[in-house]
Amino acid sequence: MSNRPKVAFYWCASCGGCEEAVVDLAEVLLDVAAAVEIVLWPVALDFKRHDVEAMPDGSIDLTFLNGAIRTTEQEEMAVLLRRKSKLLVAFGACAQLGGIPGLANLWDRRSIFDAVYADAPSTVNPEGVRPETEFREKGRAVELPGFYDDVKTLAQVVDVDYLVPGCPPTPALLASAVEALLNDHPPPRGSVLAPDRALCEDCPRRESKPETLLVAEFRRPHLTMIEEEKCLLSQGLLCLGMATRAGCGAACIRGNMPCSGCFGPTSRVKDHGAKALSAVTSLIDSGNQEEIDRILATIPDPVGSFYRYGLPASLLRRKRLET
Amino acid sequence: MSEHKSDIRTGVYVCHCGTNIASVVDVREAARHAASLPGVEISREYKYLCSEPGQALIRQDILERGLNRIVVAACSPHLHEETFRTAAAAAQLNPFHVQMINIREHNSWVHEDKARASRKAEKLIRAAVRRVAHHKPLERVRVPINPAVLVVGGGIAGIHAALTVANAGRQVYLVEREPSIGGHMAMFDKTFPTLDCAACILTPKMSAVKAHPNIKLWTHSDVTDVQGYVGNYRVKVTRWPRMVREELCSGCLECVAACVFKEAKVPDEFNFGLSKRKPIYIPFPQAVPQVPLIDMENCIQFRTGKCKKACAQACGDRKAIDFQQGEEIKEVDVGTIIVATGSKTFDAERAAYYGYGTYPNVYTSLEIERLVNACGPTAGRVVLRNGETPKSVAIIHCVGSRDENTNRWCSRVCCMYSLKLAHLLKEHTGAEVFNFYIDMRTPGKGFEEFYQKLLNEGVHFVRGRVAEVTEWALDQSEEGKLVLRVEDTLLGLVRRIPVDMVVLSVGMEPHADASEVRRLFNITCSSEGFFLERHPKLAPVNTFTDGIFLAGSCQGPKDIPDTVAQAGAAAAEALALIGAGYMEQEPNAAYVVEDHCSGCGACSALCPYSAITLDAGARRSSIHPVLCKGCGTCVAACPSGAIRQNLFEDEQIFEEITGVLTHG
Amino acid sequence: MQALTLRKMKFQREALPQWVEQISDIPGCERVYSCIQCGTCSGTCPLSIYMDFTPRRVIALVREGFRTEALTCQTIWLCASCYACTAHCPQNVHITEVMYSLKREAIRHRMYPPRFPIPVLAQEFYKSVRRRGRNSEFWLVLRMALRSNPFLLLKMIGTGWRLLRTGRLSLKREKIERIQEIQKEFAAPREAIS
Amino acid sequence: MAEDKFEPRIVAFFCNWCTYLAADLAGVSRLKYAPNLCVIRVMCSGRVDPQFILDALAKGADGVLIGGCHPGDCHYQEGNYKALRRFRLLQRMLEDLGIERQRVRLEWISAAEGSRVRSVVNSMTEDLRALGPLRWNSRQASPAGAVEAQ
Amino acid sequence: MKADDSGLAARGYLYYPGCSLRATGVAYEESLLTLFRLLGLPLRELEDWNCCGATSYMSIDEGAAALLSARVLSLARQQGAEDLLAPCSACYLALRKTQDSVHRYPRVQQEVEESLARAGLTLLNSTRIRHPLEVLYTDVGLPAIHTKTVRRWRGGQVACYYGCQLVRPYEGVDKAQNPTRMEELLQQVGVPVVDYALKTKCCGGSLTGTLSEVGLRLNYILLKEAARKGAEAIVTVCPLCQFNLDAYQRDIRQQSGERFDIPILYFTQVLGWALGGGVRELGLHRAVSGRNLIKRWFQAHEPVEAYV
Repeated sequence: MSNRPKVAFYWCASCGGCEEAVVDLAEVLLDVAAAVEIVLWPVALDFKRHDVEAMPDGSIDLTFLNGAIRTTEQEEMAVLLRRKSKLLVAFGACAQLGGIPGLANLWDRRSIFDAVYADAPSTVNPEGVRPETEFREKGRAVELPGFYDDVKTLAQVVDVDYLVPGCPPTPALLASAVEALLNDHPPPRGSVLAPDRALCEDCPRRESKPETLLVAEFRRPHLTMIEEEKCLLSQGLLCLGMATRAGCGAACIRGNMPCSGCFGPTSRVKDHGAKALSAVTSLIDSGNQEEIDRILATIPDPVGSFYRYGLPASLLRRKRLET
Repeated sequence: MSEHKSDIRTGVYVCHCGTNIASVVDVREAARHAASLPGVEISREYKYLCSEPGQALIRQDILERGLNRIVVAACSPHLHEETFRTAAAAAQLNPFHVQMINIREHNSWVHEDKARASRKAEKLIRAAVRRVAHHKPLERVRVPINPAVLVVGGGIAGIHAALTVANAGRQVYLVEREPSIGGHMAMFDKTFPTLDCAACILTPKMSAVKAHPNIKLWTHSDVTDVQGYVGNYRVKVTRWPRMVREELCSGCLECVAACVFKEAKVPDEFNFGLSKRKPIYIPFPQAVPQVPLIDMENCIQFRTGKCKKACAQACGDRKAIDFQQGEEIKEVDVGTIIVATGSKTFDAERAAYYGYGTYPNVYTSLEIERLVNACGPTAGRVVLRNGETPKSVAIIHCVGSRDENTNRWCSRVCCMYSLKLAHLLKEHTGAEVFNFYIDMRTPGKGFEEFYQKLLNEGVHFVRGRVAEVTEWALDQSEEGKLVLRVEDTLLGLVRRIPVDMVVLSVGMEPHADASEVRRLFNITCSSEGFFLERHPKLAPVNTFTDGIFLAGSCQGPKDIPDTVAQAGAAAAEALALIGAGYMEQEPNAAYVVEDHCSGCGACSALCPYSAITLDAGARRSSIHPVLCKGCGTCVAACPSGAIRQNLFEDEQIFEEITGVLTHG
Repeated sequence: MQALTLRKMKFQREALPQWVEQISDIPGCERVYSCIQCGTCSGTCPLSIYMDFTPRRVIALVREGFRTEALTCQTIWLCASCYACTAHCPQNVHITEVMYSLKREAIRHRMYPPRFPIPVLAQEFYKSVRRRGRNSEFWLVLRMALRSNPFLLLKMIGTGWRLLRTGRLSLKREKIERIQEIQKEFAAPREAIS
Repeated sequence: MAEDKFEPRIVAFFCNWCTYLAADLAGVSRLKYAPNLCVIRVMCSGRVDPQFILDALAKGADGVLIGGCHPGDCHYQEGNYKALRRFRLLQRMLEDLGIERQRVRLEWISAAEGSRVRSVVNSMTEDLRALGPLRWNSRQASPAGAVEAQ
Repeated sequence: MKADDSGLAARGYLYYPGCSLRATGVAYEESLLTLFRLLGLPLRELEDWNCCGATSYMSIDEGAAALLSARVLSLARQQGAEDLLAPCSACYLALRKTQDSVHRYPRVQQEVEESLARAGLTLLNSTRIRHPLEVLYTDVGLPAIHTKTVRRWRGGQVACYYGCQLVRPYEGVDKAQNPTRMEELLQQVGVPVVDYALKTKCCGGSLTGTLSEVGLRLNYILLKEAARKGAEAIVTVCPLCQFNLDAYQRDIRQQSGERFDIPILYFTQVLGWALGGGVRELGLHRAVSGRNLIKRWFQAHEPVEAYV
C-alpha cells in the first residue's frame, strides 16, 4: 500500500457545488490526486458505506465533508467519518453554516412534507403517500433515513477540526487548504481556513466608498442599474461585504453583484445576521421613526437577506417551533 | 485577553446595608451561593461594606489571599463604585478588576417577595462573577482642564459663583440674558428674616462683577452653542444688539433724558408695568452695566425710520448709539460651566379663582416687592391702582404650589417672603394684614423667630387655603371690596373676609425654556423640570455631565442663603477641577483592533464626537481615546467585531447574559 | 346648648382603618389619603355654612376611620353634588364621590335621622325609576313628602298651583316601553335597598 | 428552580444615564415591581448589539427590555436613535422567526421616570405571562429533532 | 362651521330630553326644538329613552345609576348617533360620568357590559355627549348665530348663570373657572350681559324641596347678587336651576323679606326669540316670575333690516 496521505470527500445535504469546486481544481486536481490517495468520493467513484465501516478508525488522514445535516443517515455518516478520520474538515457554506438548505429552518418537517407531498401544485399524490422510516412488503423491510425538523451544521453533530467557507469554496481555497493541512505545521484546530477580516479589505470598489456612508433607500439588484466600480452599498444595494469574511477574492462584486455573505462572519462575531443587520441599520440616514420604518421597509426579507447561508449557525438557529 | 481560567481568584462581597438589603435578600445564602461559583476564592457578607472596616476587609483579602477580581453586591454603582475601586487600588489591585452590582435600588428596595428577590440577587452575582473574570487592567485617561469658567445666569447665584472663581484668580465669562445682572434679588426691597435691604447687599456685588479684572460680563446675551467635553468646552455666546455700544457708553444716560418721548409711555418690565419707561432706557437705576438699550418695538426710529434721533445727538461724539448694531457671536474655550439660570414665578392668571388680571387690586408678591421698594414705581408708597392706601390686605400663600392642578411642589420661600411682605405692608400702610396659609413652613436660621415677631405684630394668620376672591358683596360691609371666602380650618368655620388689596404669594417654577437649555448643556431635568443634580445628597451641585455644575433655583426652589451657599459650592467644584489641572476619565473608550479592521467605515457615521477616523490608504479605522465618550454605539455596529470597548467588552456582556439566565 | 358635662374625646379603639381602605377602594375615592386639610373644599362649598362638619372635616373623619361620625353627620345630606370642591381641590380628592359613597353606606345601614326627607327622596326616585324607567316629578315629590313630612306639602301648594297653571306640572306618570330591559339589567344580585 | 406558576425571565439592558438611574430612583422611592428582570448596565442604548438580544433569547430569556433616554435627550446626543434603527428591523426579523413583538421592547425612560420603570416592567411581565414561556434553549433547535413517526 | 352647512344639517343630532324637560322644564324643550328648527338643524328624539340616573340616584346605588346611563348610551349608538344632545345638566353629567368611569375602571366596565348583555344590549362607548350650549358655540358658531338674527333685543341687561354640573367636573362645555360661552352667544344677538361672580355657584338642586330653608337661601343669594349687578333677568342652561330660581321667588320673599320678580329664562328662549321664534313656541308663557317684564321684552316688533 502507498503511504500517500489518505483523503476522503463526502457530501450530505448539499447541491453538489462543492464537489464541483473539487473538480474545478482541474489540472491542480491531478497534482493533488497524485499527492494523495482518495479513499472515498461517492460523487466520482463507487464506494459503499460498509467499505468505510471496514476501515480502521483514524485511518483516513483528511476528510472533506460538504453539505448540511438534515437526515439521520447524514448524521450517522458524519459520526462514522469522524471516527475514521484524523482530520475532519467542514467544507463549504452548508457544512460550515448550514448554507442554503439551512433556510429550511424557517419551516419544520411537517410543513415541508405538506408542501412537497401535498400542497405543491406540481404534486400528484392521490394516495397521499408520505415518506416512512420503515417500509415492509412481502416480509422485506426497507429503511429510509429519518428527517429532522432542523437542518444542522456539521459542527453541531460532530467535532470539526477545520472549516473551509464558501458557496462553493474557491478551488484556490481548497488547494491552499489541502496544502496547509498536510504540511507539518497545520493551523490551530477549529480555525476557518480563510482570512479573518471582512471582505471590504479586498473589495475592488473600496476607494469609491464615501467617507461617511448613509443610505436613504435599499434597492434590489434585479431592479437596479448597478454602476460598475462604485461601492455597491453606497448605491443602496444590500452588500454584506463589510460583515463577511474575505477570501473569495470578491468574486460576486467583480461580477457586479452585492456580497450575500456565503463566507460567513469573522471569528469575533457570534451571529452573522445580527451583526450585518446592526451595521446596515447604522447607515440609515434618519432619526424619525416613520422615516426609519419607510427605509427599512425597502429590505424585503430580513431573515433571507441576513441569514441566507447561516441560519442554522445563528444564535437562534431556526424559526420558533410551535410547542 | 483575560488570564487563564485557573488564575482567576475572585472575592465576592455581599453588603447588608444595615437592613436595607438584608431584610429582603438572604445575604447569607447569597454569599454561600457565590462561594460555589468557579473562580471564587472567597465570599463574605458584611453589615456595611462601604464603611472603613468593610473596605479594609476587602483590602486585606486582596493582599492575604491574592485575590485578583472583586465583586461587590451592594447599592448602585453610581453611589459607591468609586469607593470600592479605590479600596482595590489601595491594595495594589487594578481598580477596574472590581465589578459592582446593585442589589439594593434594583432589588431589595423594589421587591417584596423575599425568596425571589434572593434568587435574583444570586443571578446578578453569578453574572458579575462570570463577567469580572474577563476584566482587564486599565488606566484612566487624564484630560487637561482649561482653567476658564463659564457662568450662565447673572442672578445672585451666578454673581456669587463668578466672584468666587474670579477671586481665586481664574478667568470667568458671565452670561446674562437680561440687559442687567441682578436677577430676582434686585427687585426685592428687604430680605427675610433679617430684613436687611436687598439692594445694599446686592449692589456692591454687582459692581464688583463689573469691575473685576477676571470677569468678562456679557449681558443681553445667550449661550447658543456648547461643544466639547469636561475641561475643553467650546462655547458660542450670542450678544443681542442693545443699539447702544457698551464699550463707547459712559452711562451718563443723557440719551434717555433726551429721547423724543417726553414722558415715558412703555410699560416697564422690571416693575411689571406698575410704572412706565421710554423706548431707550436702563432696566433700573442700579443696573449693571450702566448702559441703556433701545427696544425696537417702541423706538420711533425703528418703527418709522423718521426720528430726529435726539438720543444720538445727546450722546454727541461718543457715538455710542448705533442704530445699525447687529448681533455679535463670541466664541470662548472654557474647562467648566456653572449653570445658574434661575427660575420664574408662577403665572397667577392660571389660578383664575383668585381673580388676578380681572380685579385690579389683586397683585402678585413680586409686584408688591416693587411697590414697597424705595426705588420702585411709587418710591415705596404702597397704594392701590386708584392711588388710595389699602386699609386691609390679604396675603394668600401657596399660589401655584402644592397644587396638583398647577405645580405640586412646595416652593420653599413663599411662607417666609409672605411674612416679610406682611411686615413691610403693615409697616408702610398700617393696614390690617391677613395671612392665609396651609402649613406655615419656617425651617431656617431665624425663621421661626421671625414668624413669632409677626404674630406679635398682630398680623392675622388664618390656616386655610382661600377658595375664591370675588367682588360679590353680601352686605354694605363688603361693598366695593375684594371678598375672600375661606375655611378657617382651626376654627372649623367658613369665613368671608373683605379686603382692599390681595397679594398672591406665587411659587417658583422652571423657566419655560428649561428643556432647551438642558439640551444645550446636555444635562438632565427632574420631572418638575428643574435641573437634576447628580445625587441629591452626595453630589448636589454636580450634573451627570462632567464639568457642568448647578447653582441656585434652576435646580429647585431656594431662598437667597441656600442659593449663595450652593453657588459657592459650585464654584468650589469648578476650582477643584482647575486646581487638579486634569480630570481622570472613566476608561471606557472604544478602540479598534487594527488587524481585525477591514476599513469598511460602518462606524465613522455613528460617532457624534467625530472621534473615529478612517485611514483610507491603510484601510483601517482608528478612535481618538480622549474624544471618545464611550457610548459604544460603534462597537455594536462594527460588522467584523474589530471595535471593542473597555469595561464593556462583548465577552463581558455575554457572560453577564449567561449569568443571569443559567438556572440554580 | 350642649350639657357642660358633655365629654368629647376620640378613643383610638373607635377608629376603623380597614374601613378607610374600603372607601379608598371605591372608584373616585382613591385619593382620600392625599388630603392636606387645606379647607379649599369647605371654602368653595356653597352649603358648608349649613353643615355640622365642614367637608374638610368629613374627609379627616374618613382618613382617621371614624365611621360613625362620618355616616351620621348632616354634611353628606347637604351636599348637592355641585362638584365645586372636586374641581378646586389641590390634591384632586374627588370629595363629591366620597360624599356619594358615604350617603350610599348611610342609607344601606339606615344611619340617617328618621323621616329625613333627603334620603327618602333618593329612595323614592330610585323606586319609581326601577318601576317605570323614568321619574315623574309630581309623583316623586308627593311620595317623598308623604313618607317624610306631609307638612312639606302645605308649603308646596302655592308653587304647585303656579306650575299647574303654566302647564309645568304634569300629572302623567311617565313609563318607557321596554322597561324589561332595565329590569333585566338589574337582574344581577345587588345590595338590597330600602 | 421550579416555580409553581410560570415566571417570565426578562433580561434588561439599561443605559447608564437615563433608564439605569430611573431604576435607581424607583428604588429610592421604594416603588414595588415584579422581580422578573435582571438589569445589565450599558453606557448607552446604542451599545446594545443585536447579538446580545438574540443570545439572551437563545439562552432562555422570555423577553428582552432595552431602556434608553428619550429621543433628543441622549447623553451621547443620538445613541438612542441608532438603537431605534437597529431595533425596528430586528423586531421585524424576530417576528419572521416566530418571536412576538411584546417579547423584545425598547422603551425611553428618563432619569426622572422611576414610576415608568415600574409600569413598564409590570406590564411587560404581564404580557409575557400571557404569552407563556419562550424556552428557546430547551425546546428549540434541540440537538436532534425527533424523527417522523407514523 | 355654519348652521346651513349641509354636512352638519345632514348629520343632525340625537336628542335626549330627560325627565325634567317633560315636566317643569317643558319650556326648555319647546325653546330648544324651536331654536334648532330655526337653525335648520334636525333633532331626532332618542326612542324609548329612560332616566339618566342623576344625582339622587347615585346616592343609592352608583352601579345602578351607571346602568341607566349605559342603556341610554347603548340606545343612542343603536339609533346611529355620533352626537347625543343632553340639554339637562344632570343628564349631561350622569352620561359623561358613566362614560368616564367605564373607560377608567375595568371593574365598572365589566359590570356595565354584563348587565347590558342580560338586557340584550351592548355598550358602544364612543357616543359623543353634547350640550346645546356647546353645539351652538362650536358646531354652529357665533357668526352663524349673528347672521341668522332677525330681531333686535328690546330687553334689558341679563346675568348668565351656568350652575354647577354643566361645567364641573367635566370641562366639555366650557371652562370650569369663569365660563363665558353663554355671554358670547347672547352678545351675538345684542343682549347686554352683566359680570356675574356667582355664575357657577350651585342653586341647591333638590334642596328647595327637601330642606327649603337652605335651598331658598341659596337662590336668594343668586337673585340678590344678579340684581345688585343690575341684571333684570337671569339666563340659565339647566331646567333645575331655572325651576328653583323661577318657581320659588315668592317663598324667597317670605323668607328674606325682599321682593323679587325676576324673569328666569333659558338661553334657548333668548336666542330663539332673536332668530324669530314666537312667544308660545319658545315656552315664554310658562314663566312663573317676571311675567310682566317678559311680556314687555318679548313682543313682536320691527324685523331684521333695522338690525346689523
